[in-house]
Amino acid sequence: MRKIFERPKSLAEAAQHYCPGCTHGIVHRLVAEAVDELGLAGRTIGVSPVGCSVFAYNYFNLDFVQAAHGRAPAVATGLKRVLPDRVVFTYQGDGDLASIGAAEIVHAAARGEKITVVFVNNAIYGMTGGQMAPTTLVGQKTTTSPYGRQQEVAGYPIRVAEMLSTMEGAAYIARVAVISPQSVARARKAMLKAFTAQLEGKGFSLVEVLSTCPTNWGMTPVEALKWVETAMMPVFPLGVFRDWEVGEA
Amino acid sequence: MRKIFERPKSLAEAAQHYCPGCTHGIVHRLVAEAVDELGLAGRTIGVSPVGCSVFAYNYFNLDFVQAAHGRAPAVATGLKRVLPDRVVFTYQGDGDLASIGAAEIVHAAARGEKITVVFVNNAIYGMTGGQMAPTTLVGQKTTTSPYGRQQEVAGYPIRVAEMLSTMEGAAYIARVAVISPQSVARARKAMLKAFTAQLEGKGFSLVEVLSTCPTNWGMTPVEALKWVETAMMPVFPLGVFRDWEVGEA
Amino acid sequence: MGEKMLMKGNEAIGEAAIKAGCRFFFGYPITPQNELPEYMSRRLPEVGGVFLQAESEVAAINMVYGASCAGGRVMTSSSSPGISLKQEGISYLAGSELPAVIVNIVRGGPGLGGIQPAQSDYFQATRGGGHGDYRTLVYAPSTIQEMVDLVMMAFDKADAYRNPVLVLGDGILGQMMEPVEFPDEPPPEPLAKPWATTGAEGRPPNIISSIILDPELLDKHNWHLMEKYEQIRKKETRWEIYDPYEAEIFLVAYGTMARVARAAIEAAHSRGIDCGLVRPITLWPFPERAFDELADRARAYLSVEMSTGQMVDDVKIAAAGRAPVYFYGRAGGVVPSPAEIVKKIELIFEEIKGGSKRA
Amino acid sequence: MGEKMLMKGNEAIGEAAIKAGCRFFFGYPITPQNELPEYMSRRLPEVGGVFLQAESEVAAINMVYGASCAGGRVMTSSSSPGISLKQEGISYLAGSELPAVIVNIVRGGPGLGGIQPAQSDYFQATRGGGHGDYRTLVYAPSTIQEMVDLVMMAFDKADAYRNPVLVLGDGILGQMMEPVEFPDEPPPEPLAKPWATTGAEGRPPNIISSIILDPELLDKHNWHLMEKYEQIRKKETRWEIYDPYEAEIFLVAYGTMARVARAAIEAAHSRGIDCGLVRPITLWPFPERAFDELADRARAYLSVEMSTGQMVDDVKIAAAGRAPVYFYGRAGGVVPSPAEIVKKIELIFEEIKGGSKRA
Amino acid sequence: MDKRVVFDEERCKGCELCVTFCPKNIIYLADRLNRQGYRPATVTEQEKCISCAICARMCPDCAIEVYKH
Amino acid sequence: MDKRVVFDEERCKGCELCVTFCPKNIIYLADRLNRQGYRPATVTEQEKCISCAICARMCPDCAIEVYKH
Amino acid sequence: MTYQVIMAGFGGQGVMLMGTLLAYAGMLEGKFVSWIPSYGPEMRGGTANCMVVVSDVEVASPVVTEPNCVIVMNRPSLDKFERVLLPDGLLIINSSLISKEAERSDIRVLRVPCNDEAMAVGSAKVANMVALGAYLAATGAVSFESVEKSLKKALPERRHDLIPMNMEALRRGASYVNR
Amino acid sequence: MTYQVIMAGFGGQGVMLMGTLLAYAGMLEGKFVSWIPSYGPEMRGGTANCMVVVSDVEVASPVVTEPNCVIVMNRPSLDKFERVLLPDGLLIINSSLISKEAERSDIRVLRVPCNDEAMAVGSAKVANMVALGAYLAATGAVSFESVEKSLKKALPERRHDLIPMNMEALRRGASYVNR
Ligand SMILES: Cc1ncc(C[n+]2csc(CCOP(=O)(O)OP(=O)(O)O)c2C)c(N)n1
Ligand SMILES: Cc1ncc(C[n+]2csc(CCOP(=O)(O)OP(=O)(O)O)c2C)c(N)n1
Ligand code: SF4
Ligand code: SF4
Ligand code: SF4
Ligand code: SF4
Ligand code: SF4
Ligand code: SF4
Ligand SMILES: [Mg+2]
Ligand SMILES: [Mg+2]
Repeated sequence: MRKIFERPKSLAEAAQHYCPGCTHGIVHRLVAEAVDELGLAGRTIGVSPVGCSVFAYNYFNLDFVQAAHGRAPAVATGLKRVLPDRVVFTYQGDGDLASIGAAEIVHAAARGEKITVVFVNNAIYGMTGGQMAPTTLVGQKTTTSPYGRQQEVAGYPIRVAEMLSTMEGAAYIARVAVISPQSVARARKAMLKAFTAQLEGKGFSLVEVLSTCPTNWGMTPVEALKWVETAMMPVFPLGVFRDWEVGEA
Repeated sequence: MRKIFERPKSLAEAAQHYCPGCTHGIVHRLVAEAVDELGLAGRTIGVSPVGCSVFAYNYFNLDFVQAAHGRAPAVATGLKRVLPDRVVFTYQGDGDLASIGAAEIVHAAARGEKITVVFVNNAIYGMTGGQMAPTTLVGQKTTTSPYGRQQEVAGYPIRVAEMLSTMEGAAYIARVAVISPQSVARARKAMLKAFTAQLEGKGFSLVEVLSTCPTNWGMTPVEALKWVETAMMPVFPLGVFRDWEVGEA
Repeated sequence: MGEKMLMKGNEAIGEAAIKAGCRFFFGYPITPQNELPEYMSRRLPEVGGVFLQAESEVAAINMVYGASCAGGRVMTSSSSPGISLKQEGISYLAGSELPAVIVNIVRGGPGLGGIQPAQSDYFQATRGGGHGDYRTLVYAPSTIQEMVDLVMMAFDKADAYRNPVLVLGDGILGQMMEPVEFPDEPPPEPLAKPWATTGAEGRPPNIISSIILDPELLDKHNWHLMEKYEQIRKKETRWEIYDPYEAEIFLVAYGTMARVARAAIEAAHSRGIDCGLVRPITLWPFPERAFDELADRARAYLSVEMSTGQMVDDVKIAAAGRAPVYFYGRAGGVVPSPAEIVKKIELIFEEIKGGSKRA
Repeated sequence: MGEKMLMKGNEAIGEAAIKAGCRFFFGYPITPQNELPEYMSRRLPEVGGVFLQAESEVAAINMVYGASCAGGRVMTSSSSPGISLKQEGISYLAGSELPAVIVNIVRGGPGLGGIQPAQSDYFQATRGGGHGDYRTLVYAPSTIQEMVDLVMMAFDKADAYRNPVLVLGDGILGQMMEPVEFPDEPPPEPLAKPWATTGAEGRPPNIISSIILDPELLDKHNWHLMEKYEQIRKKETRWEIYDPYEAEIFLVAYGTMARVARAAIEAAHSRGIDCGLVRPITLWPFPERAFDELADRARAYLSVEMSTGQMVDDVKIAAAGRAPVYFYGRAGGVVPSPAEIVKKIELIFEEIKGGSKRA
Repeated sequence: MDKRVVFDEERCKGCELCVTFCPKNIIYLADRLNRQGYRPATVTEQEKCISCAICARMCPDCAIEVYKH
Repeated sequence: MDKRVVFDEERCKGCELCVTFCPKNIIYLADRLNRQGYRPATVTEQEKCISCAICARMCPDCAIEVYKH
Repeated sequence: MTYQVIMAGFGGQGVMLMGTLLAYAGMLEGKFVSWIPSYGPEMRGGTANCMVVVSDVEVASPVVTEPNCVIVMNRPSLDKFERVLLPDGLLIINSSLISKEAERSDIRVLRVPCNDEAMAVGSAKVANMVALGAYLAATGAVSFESVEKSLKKALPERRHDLIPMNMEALRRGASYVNR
Repeated sequence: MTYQVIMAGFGGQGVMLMGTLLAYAGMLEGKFVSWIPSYGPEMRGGTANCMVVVSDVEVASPVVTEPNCVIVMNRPSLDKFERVLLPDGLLIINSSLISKEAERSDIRVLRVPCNDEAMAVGSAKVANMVALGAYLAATGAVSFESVEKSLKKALPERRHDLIPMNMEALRRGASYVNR
C-alpha cells in the first residue's frame, strides 16, 4: 500500500484557524508543495501580511516574517537584498496587496525584485469582517458597501495581474483559481513556475489566486466556489499575463 | 494690429521660479489655456504637488491647494467629493505621482475619480537635486544612480499611462510631449480633452507630459528637448491610451 | 434631547458626527473601530453625504485634507497603527490650519500588537506624533454619552480654531453599548469659511498651503500657531474632579480607565483609604489647573493607565514636585482591575504615611 | 584614528555607517539630507553593499524591517515629513525587537514647512511618534565628529538591545563641514543574530512578528520591552555639563543649539552673568540624573530650542519643581542667536534675584 | 481491508468540499461532532474509492490522506 | 513700424527655445544682461517676422507676445 | 443594587443578543446599564461572551471582573468563567450541552437544559432566552415585560411573530428557579 | 583669534569652493574650522552663500551671525550682508560686478575687481580665488601654502594643472591689500 497523497513537508502540522471551506488552506498547500518540489525548504523565507493569513507563519515549516499591512513586498525586498541566494515569497490578500500596499507591489514589480508573490484575491476584507476590497465586484454587498459597490461612488475592481503586466520587471504573472480539481492542478503549476522564475533570477513573479470567503460572502463553502466561477471569473479572467519564457503573454 | 498670442487669463502674471528652458512653464500655460477655453476659471481648483511645481499656486489665477508629497490625487478626491460640480485637477511630477504617490494615483484611476491629472514626467527628481525617479531610464545617471540606473539593482522605468490604462475607471489617458511646436499643439488638444472628460462626468483623466529638466540632466534647454525625443520617447511612446469616446485605445 | 437609545460606541460616534453636520467620511477598516465606517457607509448616503473607503489611512487623511479645503465638515477614524500612518497628514492639517475630526479607537501596540483596548497612544495624541511644532485638541470621553457630546463639540472646535481635533477612545468605548441621547435640534448653522477653496468666482483666488521657505516667515507662522494653541489652552481645557471623601491621594485617569478608577476608589474607601480622581477630559491641553487647585491637599498622585506609563509625564509636569507621582498600568489590552489598583493605593498609603513628599 | 578630513555632516554619517559595518541602506530623497543617500549610492556598491532608493519613506522603513530580519546592518534616513511617514514602521521595529539605525535631519514644520534646520521633532523622537508603548534610543550629536562617533555607536547599541536607534540632527549638522576622523580599526565582528530569518536549514524555523492577540501575553511582551528600556536608561544615558563659571543658571540645549548656547554663555559671562549648560547627548533616555547632580546649585533652567518648546517638558520633569524652568526658542529654521539668548538670560537673572523658586 | 482514504477527523471542519468533488460520491458528513464542533467528513465504502486524491487536493485543511494498493 | 513680436525682457531667461524654433531664424540673445542676470531674447528684423507665434508657444516663461497686422 | 453578569457560549448561540436584551430592558426601566462584547478577528469563530451591568447607580466600570452571575452556554465557557464568579454568585449552566458539574462549592449553581427547552418551544435558537429567563427569575434584575418591550425594539417588525415563542422560552427558563 | 566670515554671490561664482578652501586650509594648519552652506530647492538658483569659522579655540557656534568679514561677489549679496558685518569688520566687494559703494562708514572696505583680475590670469572661474587672496592678505587667517595644499585635495588629480593659475589669482587678489 502506497501513500499517494500526504501533507507536504513544508506545511506545518498545526491546525489552521481559517473558516470552514476557506480556500486560503488550499493555497497554503500549493505553496508548500512548490517549495518542497523545488527542494527549497531550508532556504526559503516567507512574509505574511495583515489579513486572515497573518498567522501563516504558524502553518509553514519555514522561516517567516510578519509584515505591516500592505508592506510585505518592501519587507521581502529588504530580506532578498541581504540574502540574494535565498528564496523569498510574500503571501498577501487583496486588501493588503491591492489597496494599502498598491505602491509597494507596483514598485516591487517595476524593480524586477526577485521575489515571488502569492496574491489571494477573495474580493473582500476577510479578517476585519467583510469590508469592500479594491477587487470587490460592482454591485457586491459588503459591510462598507451596504447598497452594493456602486461604480459612481467607489469605482471599479482593480485587475492586479493585468496592471502589473505592464511592468518590464515582471518575469511571470498568472491568475489562477482553486475551485475545482482541474483549476487546483493548474494553480499548482503556476506556483511552481513563479518560484522557478525567482530561482533562475528572471525577476518578479506573482500568482493571483481567486479564492473564497464563505464567511463574509454569506455563502456555504460550495456556493462560494460557484460564485468564484460565475461572478469573479468574468471580471478576473484566468491566464498567464507575463512569462519570461514566451515574452509578454 | 491684432494680438494673436498673449498670456492666458488663468495664468498669473507672477514670474515663475523654474530654471531657464524648463518645460514646466509650457505645461502650465497649456493647463491655463484649457481652463480658459472651457470657461472654467471661476470653478476650477488646482492641487499642486511637492516637487518643482510646489509653487504652482502662485502661477495660476485659480483656487489652489498644496498637497503632501504624492497625495494630490487623494486631496483632489476630497475636494471633488465635497464640490462635485467644480473642476479639480492635480499637477504632479514623476517622483510625486509614480513613486511615493503610486497607490493614490492607481486608486484615483480605479475609482474613476472625476478629476484631471497633469503628470509631468521629466525622468528625475528636479526639486531635490536630481535623484533617480521611477521613470528614470535604464543607464541614466542621477545623483542616486551615479553609475547609471542598473536594471539589476533598480529595475525598469514605470510607464504610468500604460499602467493606468488597465483601469476601467479611466476615461482618458494620453501621453504627449512639449518639445516642438507640433507636439505642443497636440499636447494642448490632449489637455482640453482631459478636462472635457471631467466636465462630462466620464471619469478619471490623465495627460502624461514628457518634460525636461535641463538643470539636473546637465544639458542646455535645447539639448534637453532632443534628449526627450531620442532617449525618452522610445521608452515612453506618445499616444492616446484610453479614450471614452472610442473605447480602450 | 431625543429618545434614549442603546448604542455601540462606534456607531454612536457616527450618529453624533452626522448630528453635528458632518457629511464626509474617509476611512480605512481596522479593528476595533470598523462599526464606525460601516455605520457611515449606511447613514451618510441617507443624508446626502459621502462615505468613501480610502485605499489606505494615508490616502484617507489626505482626502480629509482636500474635503476640509473645500469647506466640508469631515471626519476620519482608525486605530493605532492606522493613526501612525496619518501623522504626516495631521501635521499638514495643523500647518495649513484646516479643521477636521480624527477618531482613534486605541488598541494594544507596538507594531501590529493586538486588538484589545489600550491607552498607549497618549504620547502620540498629545505630543504630535507628526513632525513640527503643532498641537491638536484631544478629547477623551469616558462614557458613550460623553463621547457623543464631545464628538459633536469636536466639529465646532475644529472649525472655530481651524485645527484638527482628536477624539481618543479605546476598544471598550468603541465596542460597548450604553444608553445615549442625541439633541433634537438641528445642527447649528456652520461657520462661514471664506478661506475655503471652492473656485475663485467673483473673488481673488484662495490658496491653502503649508510650505513657507523663508525661515523668518515660518517662525512667525509657528508663533501664530502657538498663540492659537495658547487660546485653546485657556478656553478649552476640561477636566472633572471626583472627590467624595476629601481625599489626600488622587488617582489620575481618563476614558475607560477613569471608570475603573472610580470603582477602585469605592473599593479603597471600603478598606479605609480615601482617594479622589482627577479625570482629564481634554488630554491636550492637559488640565494642569486641576493640580494647582489640589496642590494644598494632595499628598500623592497615582496615574492609572492602560499603558506602561505615558500620561504620568504630564502628571509629573502638573504636580511640579508638589507631591510625589506614582504610576500603575497594564498594557496590551489588559484593563487593570479595581483590585489591582487598590493594592497599589495601599502601597502608596504606606509610603506617604512615612512622610516623604518626593517619589 | 585616521587622517583628518573635512566632510559634510550628511556624508560623514554615511561614511561612519560604512565604517560601522552597515551594508544596506534604503531611503527616499528629501532636503536637507540628500547627500546621505547620494553618498551611500556611490559608496555602498564599492564595499559590496546595497543602496536602494525606495518608492517612499513607508517602503524604505519596511525594507529596513526586512533587511534587519535577515540579519543585515541596515540604515535609513529622512527629514521631518518623511520621518512622520515612518512612524508605523518604527513601531513595528520596536515591537518585533529589530535593530536598525534611523537618521532624522530635522527641518522646520509643521506640514511641508521649510527646509532650514529645526529641532521641532523632539517630541516625535523621544515619545514615539508611532503607536504603542515603545522607546528608541535617541542620539543628538552637536559636532560632525560626535555625529560620526554616535552613528557608529548607534549600530552597536541597536544590535545589542535589538531596538531601533534614532540619530537626530538638523539641517545645519547635515549640511555643515567640519574636520572629522574615522577609526582605523575594522569594525568589530558583528553580534551573532541567531534569531534572524535566513532560511531554516538545520534548525527550527525562526519567526519574526509583532502580533500578539492574547492581552495577557501582549501585556507581558510590553513589560519585557519596558525592562529593556529600563536597562537602556541605566546604561546608555549620556550628557555633558559645561560649567566653567560655577553657575546658578543652567541652559539646557542639544545639537546645533548647544553650540550656540555655549557662545551665549560666553557672551553672558562678558556681561557679568554666569551660566552653565546641560547638554543631553541622549534625548531618550533624557539625562534626569544631570539635574539631580545640579539640584543643590541650579536656581533656574533655561531650555533653548530651535522649536516653540518641546524638550522643555523633559526639563520640567527632571527639575521636578526644584528650580523654575524657562524657555526660549525660535522655529521654522531660525537659529536663535547668542544675543537673543543673552537677553533672555538677563530677564531670568532679574527674576530669580527676586528669589521666587517656581516659574 | 485497509483504508484508501483516511480522514483526520479532528482537523476536519465539515466544509463539504471533498464531498462535492469526490467522483465516486462516497464521502458524507458523519452524524457526530468533533471537538471543534464540526461534523467530520467520512467514507464508509472504502472499497469504492479509486484513490484519485481529488478529495485531498480540494481539502483546505489537509485533513485527508490517500493510499493506493 | 509696429513690432510683431514683443519680448518681456525681464521675464526672459535666455533659454533659446524661441531662438531654436523660429522658422525665420530672426531671434537671438541680446548682448546684455537683464536684472535676473540672463541675456534676453530679442528680434531686430521685425519685418521678417511672419507672426506664426511659434516662439511664444515654445516659451516656457510666457515672455513673448505676438501681433499681426 | 448592581447586577454584573458575564454571558458566554459558542458564536451563534445568541449570547450577544441575550446580553443586549438585558441591557435594553434595564434602560427601559430607567436603570443605568452597559454592555461589552468580546471581539476578535472575523475568522477565529469559536467562543463569544459579553459583560452586562444593570444598576441603580451610575455604572463605574463597565468591565466586569467580579461578576455576581455567570451564564455559560457551552463547556469551554464553563472552564473559563467559573473561577471569576464572586463567592455566593450565581452560575447558570446550560445542562443540555454541559454535562460537567461546577467545581466550586461557594457559589449557587442553576442547571438549565436550555437547548432542550428551546427545542420544546419550537427552535434551538431560543436557548439563550431560556437561560435569560432563569437569570431573571433568580435575580429579578429586570421584568419580563421590559424584555418583551426590548424584543420589540431589537427584532425587525417582520420578525415580531417570533416574540411569543421567545417569551415562552423565557418562562420555561424561569421555571427552573426554586424547584 | 577667531575668523568668522560670510561669503556670498551668484550660484556658479564659486563661493562655496572659496569657503571650503579656507576651512580646509585652516584644518591643515591645525585650527578649529567649520563651514556651512546656504541650501535650498534645486530650481531656485540665484544667490549662494556660506559661513566659515577658523579659530584657535573650539568652534562654539558654527552659525555666523556677527561676521568679522563679509565677501560679496554680486550686488544682491552686498544688499543682504553689508548690514550684518560687525563694526570695524572687513567688507570685500567684487568691484567687477558691483558698482555700488558700501553704505556703512564704521567698517573697512576693500574693493577688488575679481572678475577682471581673473580674466587677466586666464579664466573668469577663478574670480573667487582673487577674492580669497585679498581676504587672506588682509587677515592672515591661513597661509597661501595651506590653500595650495587644500587645492590639491579639493581638485581631482587631472585638474591639478589648474593650480598655478589659481595661485596666481590668489596673489593678484592679495595685491589689492594696503595699496
Ligand atoms: C495599517 C493598518 N490598517 C488596517 C489594518 C486592519 N486590517 C487588518 S486585515 C485588513 C484587510 C484584510 O483583507 P485582505 O488583505 O483582503 O485579506 P483577507 O483577510 O481577505 O485574506 C485590514 C484592513 C491594519 N492591521 N493595519
Ligand atoms: C514625504 C516627503 N518625502 C520627500 C520629500 C522631498 N521631495 C520634495 S520634491 C521631491 C521629488 C520631486 O520630484 P518630482 O515629483 O519628479 O517633481 P519635479 O521636481 O521633477 O518636477 C521629493 C522627494 C517631501 N517633501 N516629502
Ligand atoms: S474570514 Fe473569509 S478569508 Fe478569512 S478565514 Fe474566514 S472565510 Fe477565509
Ligand atoms: S530643477 Fe529641473 S524640473 Fe525643476 S525647475 Fe529646474 S529644470 Fe525644471
Ligand atoms: S480518493 Fe477520490 S474516490 Fe477516494 S474518496 Fe477521495 S475523491 Fe473520492
Ligand atoms: S474538505 Fe476537508 S475539511 Fe472539508 S469536509 Fe472534507 S475533510 Fe473536512
Ligand atoms: S512669431 Fe514666428 S516668425 Fe515671428 S519671431 Fe516668433 S517664431 Fe519667429
Ligand atoms: S523662450 Fe522665452 S525665456 Fe526662452 S529665450 Fe525665448 S523669450 Fe527668453
Ligand atoms: Mg481579501
Ligand atoms: Mg520629476
